[in-house]
Amino acid sequence: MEVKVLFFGVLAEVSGTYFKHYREVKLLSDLKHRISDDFPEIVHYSFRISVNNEITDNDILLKSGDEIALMPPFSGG
Amino acid sequence: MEVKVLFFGVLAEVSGTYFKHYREVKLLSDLKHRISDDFPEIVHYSFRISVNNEITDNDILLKSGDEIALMPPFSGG
Amino acid sequence: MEIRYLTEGPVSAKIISDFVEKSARKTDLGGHSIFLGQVRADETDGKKVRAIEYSAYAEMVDIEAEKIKKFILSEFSDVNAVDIVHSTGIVRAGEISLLVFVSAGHRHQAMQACTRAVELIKENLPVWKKEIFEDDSHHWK
Amino acid sequence: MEIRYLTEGPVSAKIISDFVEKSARKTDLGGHSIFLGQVRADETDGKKVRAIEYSAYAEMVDIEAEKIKKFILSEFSDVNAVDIVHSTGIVRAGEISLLVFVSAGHRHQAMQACTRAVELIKENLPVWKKEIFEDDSHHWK
Repeated sequence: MEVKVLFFGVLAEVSGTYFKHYREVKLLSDLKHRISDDFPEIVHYSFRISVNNEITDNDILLKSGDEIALMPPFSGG
Repeated sequence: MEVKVLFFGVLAEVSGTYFKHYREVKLLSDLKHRISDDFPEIVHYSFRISVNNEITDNDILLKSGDEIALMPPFSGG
Repeated sequence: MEIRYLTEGPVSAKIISDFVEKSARKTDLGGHSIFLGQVRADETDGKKVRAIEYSAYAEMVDIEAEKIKKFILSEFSDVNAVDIVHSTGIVRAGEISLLVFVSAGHRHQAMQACTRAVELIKENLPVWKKEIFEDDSHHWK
Repeated sequence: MEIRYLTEGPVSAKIISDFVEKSARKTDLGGHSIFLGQVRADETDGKKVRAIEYSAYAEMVDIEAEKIKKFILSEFSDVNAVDIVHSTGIVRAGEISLLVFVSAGHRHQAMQACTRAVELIKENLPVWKKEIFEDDSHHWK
């Protein structure tokens, strides 16, 4: 199984990428750990997480094809 | 001395004219009487009066060249 | 663009876009709030409005619109520009009869000031409307 | 006109006037309230913003903008239409980056609903701005 992680706003700059695929990851909490292992600087930024376009604070069981986005505070307008 | 009276909105229709000159009239109250003598129907309508673009409720001493407007409630927009 | 406050006939798309383009050159502005009043085909006693004929005390409109402008600019410190255009004469249903265009540094004051300006226009501009129905009869509002 | 919610570059005068012309055909509408957000040449530490680069989570923008539209239409019974256009990519100082266009039977709801829609857009649209200064350095907002 594989999920896709998107980096937005300043996080794309900090991580140096717009997206990255992760394989064999069960829970959202596991995924978060793997992301911060790969990109340790992002912990200094505040952001929310969406799974398939829904913002969530809960730990979630991930399934193949899920799209997870790391979103700093919105600043549109 | 002569003043000019303007009729606006429905009052132009009721009086049948957009304006009328009046001569030798001292006070605004005298003018009002002369107007309602000439156009008795206008008493059935509510309106405010301006003298030289200033709305007034007071009796005023008129002078030559004054412009008096009879204005029904505004309905612009 | 030499319209002050009154324009003969509807407020055209051209007038509106001229205001948009004019404002869009100022780099200290963050928001524009625009209100467009449009003639509705209201029904009264089964008769439909096909147009409104506006009449105005033009000289006093200029004086009052100027007062509204000054009031808004003094009341809302962030507001940089207030423009007002009102129709006289015939405006058909579906056409625009009023444009209020308020520009400010930030969005809040732009929107608040625009709302306030529209209220003041309704209360204070010496303009009258005559509804003209499809059968050519009319009704003063 | 096939813009949904995002447009590449500034919201052009053409886009704005297309919306005006489109709305001006409906004879049951009495008022349109329009908000235009514009890029300001703000100064930070003596450096002036020359442009903003907007990035967006396009798929989620569509979902969230659709929610805002539905919310406004259900909350304001007199509102007939809500249109939203936000820029992505580069928008220079003095150019428009956001259009909100609300049409209603009467002015009050048009203006209230437009204000509300702008707030909801600011809170809920997944869009990010990067200020680009005259010396090409940048700052994330």
